[in-house]
Amino acid sequence: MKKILLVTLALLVSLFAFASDPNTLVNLTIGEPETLDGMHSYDTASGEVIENLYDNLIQYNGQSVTEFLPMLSTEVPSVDNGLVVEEDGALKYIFPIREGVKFHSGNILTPADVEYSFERYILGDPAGKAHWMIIEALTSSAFYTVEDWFADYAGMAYSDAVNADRNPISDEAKAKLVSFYEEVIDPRIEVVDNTVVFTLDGPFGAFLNIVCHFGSWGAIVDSKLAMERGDWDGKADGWWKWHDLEADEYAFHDFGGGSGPYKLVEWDRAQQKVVLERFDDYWAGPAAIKNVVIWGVDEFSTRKSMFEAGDADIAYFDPVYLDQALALEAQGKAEVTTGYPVSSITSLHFNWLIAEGSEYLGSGKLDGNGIPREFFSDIHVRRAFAFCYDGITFIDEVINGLGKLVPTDLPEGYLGFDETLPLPEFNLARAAAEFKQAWGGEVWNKGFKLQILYNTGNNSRQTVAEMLSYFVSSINPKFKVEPLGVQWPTYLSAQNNGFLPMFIIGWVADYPDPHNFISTYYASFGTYAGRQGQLFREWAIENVDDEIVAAIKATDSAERIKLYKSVQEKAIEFTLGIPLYMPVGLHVESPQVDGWYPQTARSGYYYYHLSKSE
Amino acid sequence: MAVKRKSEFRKIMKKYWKNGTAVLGTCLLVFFIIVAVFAPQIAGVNEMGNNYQIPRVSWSSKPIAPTSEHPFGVIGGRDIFYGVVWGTRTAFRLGLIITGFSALIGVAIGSISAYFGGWVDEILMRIVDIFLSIPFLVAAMVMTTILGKGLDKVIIALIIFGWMSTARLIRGNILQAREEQYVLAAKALGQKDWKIIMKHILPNTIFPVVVQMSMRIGSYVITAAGLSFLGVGAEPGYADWGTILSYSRNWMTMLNESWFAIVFPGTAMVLFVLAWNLVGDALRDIFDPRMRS
Amino acid sequence: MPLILIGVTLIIFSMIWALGPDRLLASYIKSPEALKTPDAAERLIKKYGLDEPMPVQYLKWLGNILQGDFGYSMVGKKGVLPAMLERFPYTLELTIYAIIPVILVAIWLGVVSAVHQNKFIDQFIRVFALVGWSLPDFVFGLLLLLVFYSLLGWFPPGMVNTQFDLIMRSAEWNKITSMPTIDALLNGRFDIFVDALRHLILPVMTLAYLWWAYLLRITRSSMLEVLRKDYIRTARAKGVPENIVIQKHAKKNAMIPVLTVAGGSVIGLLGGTVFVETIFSRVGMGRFLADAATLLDYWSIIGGALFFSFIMIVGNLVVDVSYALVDPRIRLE
Amino acid sequence: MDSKNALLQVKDLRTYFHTEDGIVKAVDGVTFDVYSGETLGIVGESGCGKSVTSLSVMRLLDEKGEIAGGKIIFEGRDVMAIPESQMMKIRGNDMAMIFQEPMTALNPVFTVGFQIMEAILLHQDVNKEQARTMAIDMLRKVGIPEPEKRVDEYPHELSGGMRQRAMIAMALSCNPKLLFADEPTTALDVTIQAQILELMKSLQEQYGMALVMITHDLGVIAEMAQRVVVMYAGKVVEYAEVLTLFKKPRHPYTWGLMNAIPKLDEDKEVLYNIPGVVPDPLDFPDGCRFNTRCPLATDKCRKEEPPLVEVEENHTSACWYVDKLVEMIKVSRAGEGA
Repeated sequence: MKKILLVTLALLVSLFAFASDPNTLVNLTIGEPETLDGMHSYDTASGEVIENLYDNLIQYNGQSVTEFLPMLSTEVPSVDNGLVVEEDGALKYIFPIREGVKFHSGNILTPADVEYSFERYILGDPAGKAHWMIIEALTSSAFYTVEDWFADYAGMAYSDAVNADRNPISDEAKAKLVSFYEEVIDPRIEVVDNTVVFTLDGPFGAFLNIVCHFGSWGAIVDSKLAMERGDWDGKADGWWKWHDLEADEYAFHDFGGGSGPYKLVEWDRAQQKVVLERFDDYWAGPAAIKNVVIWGVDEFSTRKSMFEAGDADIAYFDPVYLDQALALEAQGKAEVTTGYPVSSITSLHFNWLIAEGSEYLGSGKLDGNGIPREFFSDIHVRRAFAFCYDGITFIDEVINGLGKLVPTDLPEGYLGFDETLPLPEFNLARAAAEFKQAWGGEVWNKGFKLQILYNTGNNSRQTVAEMLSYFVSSINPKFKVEPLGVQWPTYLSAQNNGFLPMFIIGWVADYPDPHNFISTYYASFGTYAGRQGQLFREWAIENVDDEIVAAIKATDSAERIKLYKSVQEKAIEFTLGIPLYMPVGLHVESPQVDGWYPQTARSGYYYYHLSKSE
Repeated sequence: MAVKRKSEFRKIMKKYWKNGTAVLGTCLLVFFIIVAVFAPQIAGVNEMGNNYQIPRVSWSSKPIAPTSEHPFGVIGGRDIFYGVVWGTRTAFRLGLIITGFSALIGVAIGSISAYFGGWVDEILMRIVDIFLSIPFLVAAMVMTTILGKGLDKVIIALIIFGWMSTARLIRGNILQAREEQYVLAAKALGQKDWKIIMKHILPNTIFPVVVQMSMRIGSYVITAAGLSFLGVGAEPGYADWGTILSYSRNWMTMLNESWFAIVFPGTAMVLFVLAWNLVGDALRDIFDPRMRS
Repeated sequence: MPLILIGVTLIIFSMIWALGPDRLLASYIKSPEALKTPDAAERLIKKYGLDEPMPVQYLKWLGNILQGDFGYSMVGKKGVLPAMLERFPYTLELTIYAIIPVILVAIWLGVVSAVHQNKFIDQFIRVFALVGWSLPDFVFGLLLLLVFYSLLGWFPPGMVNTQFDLIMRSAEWNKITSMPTIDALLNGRFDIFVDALRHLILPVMTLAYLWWAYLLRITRSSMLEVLRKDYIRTARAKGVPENIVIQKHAKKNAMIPVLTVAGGSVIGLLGGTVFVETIFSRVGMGRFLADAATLLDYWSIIGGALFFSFIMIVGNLVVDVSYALVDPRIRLE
Repeated sequence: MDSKNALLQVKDLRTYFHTEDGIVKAVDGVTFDVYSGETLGIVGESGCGKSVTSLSVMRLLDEKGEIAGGKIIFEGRDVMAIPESQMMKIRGNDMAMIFQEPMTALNPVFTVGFQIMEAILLHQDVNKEQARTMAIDMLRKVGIPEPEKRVDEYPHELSGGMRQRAMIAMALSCNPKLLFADEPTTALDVTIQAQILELMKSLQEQYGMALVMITHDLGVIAEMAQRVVVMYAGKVVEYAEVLTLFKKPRHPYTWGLMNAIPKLDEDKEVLYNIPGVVPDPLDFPDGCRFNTRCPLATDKCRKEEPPLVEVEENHTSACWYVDKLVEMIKVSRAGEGA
């Protein structure tokens, strides 16, 4: 018995250490894709797979996010080359489509595929997904969802036109639905000869960024295959049957339908693995690496061990564990790149009018045991809190220097970024001075009590909350700020209901344009406006909304820079929030991997650029 | 009679003290009780507020090796010594409250079920089956989401899903005891049902429950640590051994820099669980008549 | 049995719906950044009927179940039923392999401990087992990973080596049971079998360790009881050598209570898989359920709970059958 | 009889148990002989050390028990000096034992046949087939109907009487020279008791083995034994041939036991019983151990332990007041006669 055991053990051990295979690249990451169809994709894990499986019309030039190169379109439209044309205030973008491009299925890509792809996304438009971008661009910010667009056209709510079983409620509704497609959607994206023409209601500065490669919402799909697989048939009659379905009800949820450099072998959702194989007929030539395995390994120690043992070529390291990556680099087991920009901002904003019913305000009165709902509408309170954030220590100690202080919620490198603007300052004396002025001195005399929520599991947000709590409380013993960790569902609920006195939140760019950050954080119609309360909205409408709208419509860069600078100056003056930090990248690869470079618009890795030496 | 009980008790104690592992367990427990009682004197208090919140000594979450100021080192910005010492209180609170309340519920349901039998028994036992069939982790996770994060919520969740085995145990024991002479006699004398349960049956069936409880106190500390690992345990920074161990989770591959974050809370936990189990084992050996020779 | 299943689902349903639509939204929006369109929250609540009353939801769900539709799993990224079916073989494989050392070691040590009651070896085994039992499983698992993978490089995490993994995804591979070790043998690939086994060792050790201390104690006390029985004396009086008395006459009887407990702990064993599956980057039901619970992916939670209850019922059945195999007295009933 | 020819000689046997509460002197100086072919009865209430005596002889004491003194000689060999490996061959083969409770004494998870065959296979050079045939034969001999069928049944499928028959079959399967029967009929009802005793008697004659009948029931002794040892609290209090004992009991304990036998011709409603219980073996009284229950006890009895002395040939007793007892018996018997 013992002998058998020993022999088995020896056998098992003797078989270890397979030589690393230069044809196979293993990327250890966290999480896994939600879907492989551009329809539901709005997360980086899905985006990473889709950008390798699909091509877009155009692509970025190397690390730049402002210069474009052709992809499936043989040219990048511009006013100069005559492919951007203005007609009665509308703007037409003309994309000449590359000929002879093959999909993985063997089908040849045609301009009709491009038209189908975009119309499918717009009509599908699942709740909470990415297609608001293209709708906003096409309609000059008039609409964000196809349902609203339809409601505006038909004069009836979408839910009054289509019932829960996805059938039109009346003949009248059906006629409206059909004509909505024929009259509104279809003409927006039209095939003309060998080109596809997009018609925008007006100038939209970020349009090319939105359709550019790495954006899964602009991925061109194989329309024949889609129809074969039961997706939208391309017809006006019945498009609503494919509107807002569940992710797995779309054709390419777990099936490759693109023309990109890699084709899908298997998406093993149980093992959290996506296995890709080189597409040998890729129009720009086959990729260097034959097999790619994208593997979600959520446990950090496991991920690191596997990378260290040479069982993986790329591994995700959280900034907190930079030291561990550097230790591997010192042993020659890794190459670490840090400091490149990643198009993201983490900041803290205040709620100027906390919704009624919030449990996080203590007594709800300024009596030393709570705060009134309008607490943060006083600029001195906001300023005082901002002076209590020790950004330099935070960046050095908590995120190991993998971040930068920025003046506002606009990342470095973006149009309108201005390094002459003042950075957040840590100054407890000034904080005390501001507190003394706040609420006519009542804050200082009576003190207050509130809770800062963070969703547990996020170390940086927790530390920010603790840091503010620590320094605010240290100014005056009557100030009580309690950090409170809650689970994500509770946090989400509190956030949606406007219960949070202040919130720490990040924003990852959808497309690399300042509009995506400025409007999100500062506009009264921005994504985060609701969480900052009605009083903030009123302020924004009065002070910044006009400039933000003007900036996205402006075509001239200098004009846009001027407008964005003005908005940012107001954001600083009124202390709309504390721009906590701008994360910078951390990339860890094995020394055998070559060809990687940072690109802020990309999700994860684009394996076409990579190669592996023996 | 009283004299006899006393000598019986003395005999039991004599037996108990002769059992080497039992003595070891008791000594460990006494040690932990002392640490728990004198936690403020041993490790100080948190001047910023709640004593069960380990004070932050560094904004960085990196492990810092033991120094004279932080004898067990620092991880996650928290002083491990403070966490281990105050964590003793947490461990007792956790273990005693959970076992206490779940035993109460279990005893109540088990005795009602066994004594009345019939449809009462049928319904209660089906309820036990249903609760047993709900995967504990799911129950605990959903419960903590409903109730909110925090150790007290974990305790509630563990009580709600921890009483069933006691109920079954007590029911089985009572069913046996019900046939015993003294119960039949009491019944024949026309005593009330609840009186019979309280006076005659429970005292004779409670010992296995006590033994079971003493063994489970330790294991609840581990369960709570597991929940911390899954992100539904105590709030971050809480003075709890499992929480500190969770901090060390991502530094485990660098043991030379983080060993103290595993060794100190880990040892405390092992010894605590060990102590209860040793005591429980000894109690069982003494009280379980089948184990007597 | 249907009563239990309905009871289980009702309890879980009520728990989940007690959360309210705002919090249930979390299964569709996974981070603060994910809620990018302003009206998405209301649209999602309406789309998934999160604001409907609990009984309506429950009846709807029951109706769907009867048609074989368990709902969409946000964790599995596919239907709940197929998502569970693709995970189950892995958990089953892990559990089967884990049960072997548990039974061998725990029962062996339990018997040794009982035979030498209160002697040094007994105390040693008990304390040793307790020390193991007292360490949280995730610490134990991570330490194993550290020693046997990071330091020694012997037993990697995952299911199989990447090269083999690619072979197992190719067209010529016959996926029969979805359990790597068994499929490898059925495909005649001994090398893959050995590799899969290599990947199984640490998870199996971790999982087994969770239970062997427990089973050991039960075996010990059961053995102690049996060793005092008259029939053991009878066997000795017949002149049966002591080791046969213990291994044959006593052990078979002692296994009866052990079986009860072992059967009951199957569900616990499955629960323990969540740590093992996370740490060793494996796939299975434990992690599925834990992920679902974290995300409040309610269709997965309910599906998983149903599944576990079902497994428990099957487990009890298996215990009953093995009872009959061990204990001839059961057959009469 | 000459003890040199005895099959088994037990001399001044002392068996002590080391418990957590102290030393239990379960057997404290017991002497008797057993001769081939005869039946020796050992009688006494439970807790008197009868069973421990037989277990000591077979060396089946558990780890806490220890033979603290005395000699056991079986077929001229010192049993205590026989190595365990040899002892195993003697048990079941030369010495066998039948226990009181047939349900618990048979292993519930093995068939009756298996349990009999096991003994045969251990001690005789036969194969499984032969052993099975022998087992069936044995079952037939002990009067089990349809032995071919019963051999494959489990203990729980047999009635109590059948089980005891199976036990006997098992004990006799290797034709032992000495059989201990420890309360073989106590757990059975009266008619079955008689059958089993009858069976044992006839088998004893058939096989010519020596039988040590251990019981608390003097009725059984009267039926079966030729000579009787009366034990109380770990000691022999009286020894005599069976007729002598019944006619002339010379120890108050024996007399007490005899009065506890229900007699068919008696119309007394309540039986006479010895008051009190056997004393706690941890805490035997000083002097005569029976003094706590003895109607004749005096201070002397409470201080000095009476030696076992010969009251007549082949009849010994350990009592200070044999004469007084004789008086008492006379009075009592006279009363009965009237």
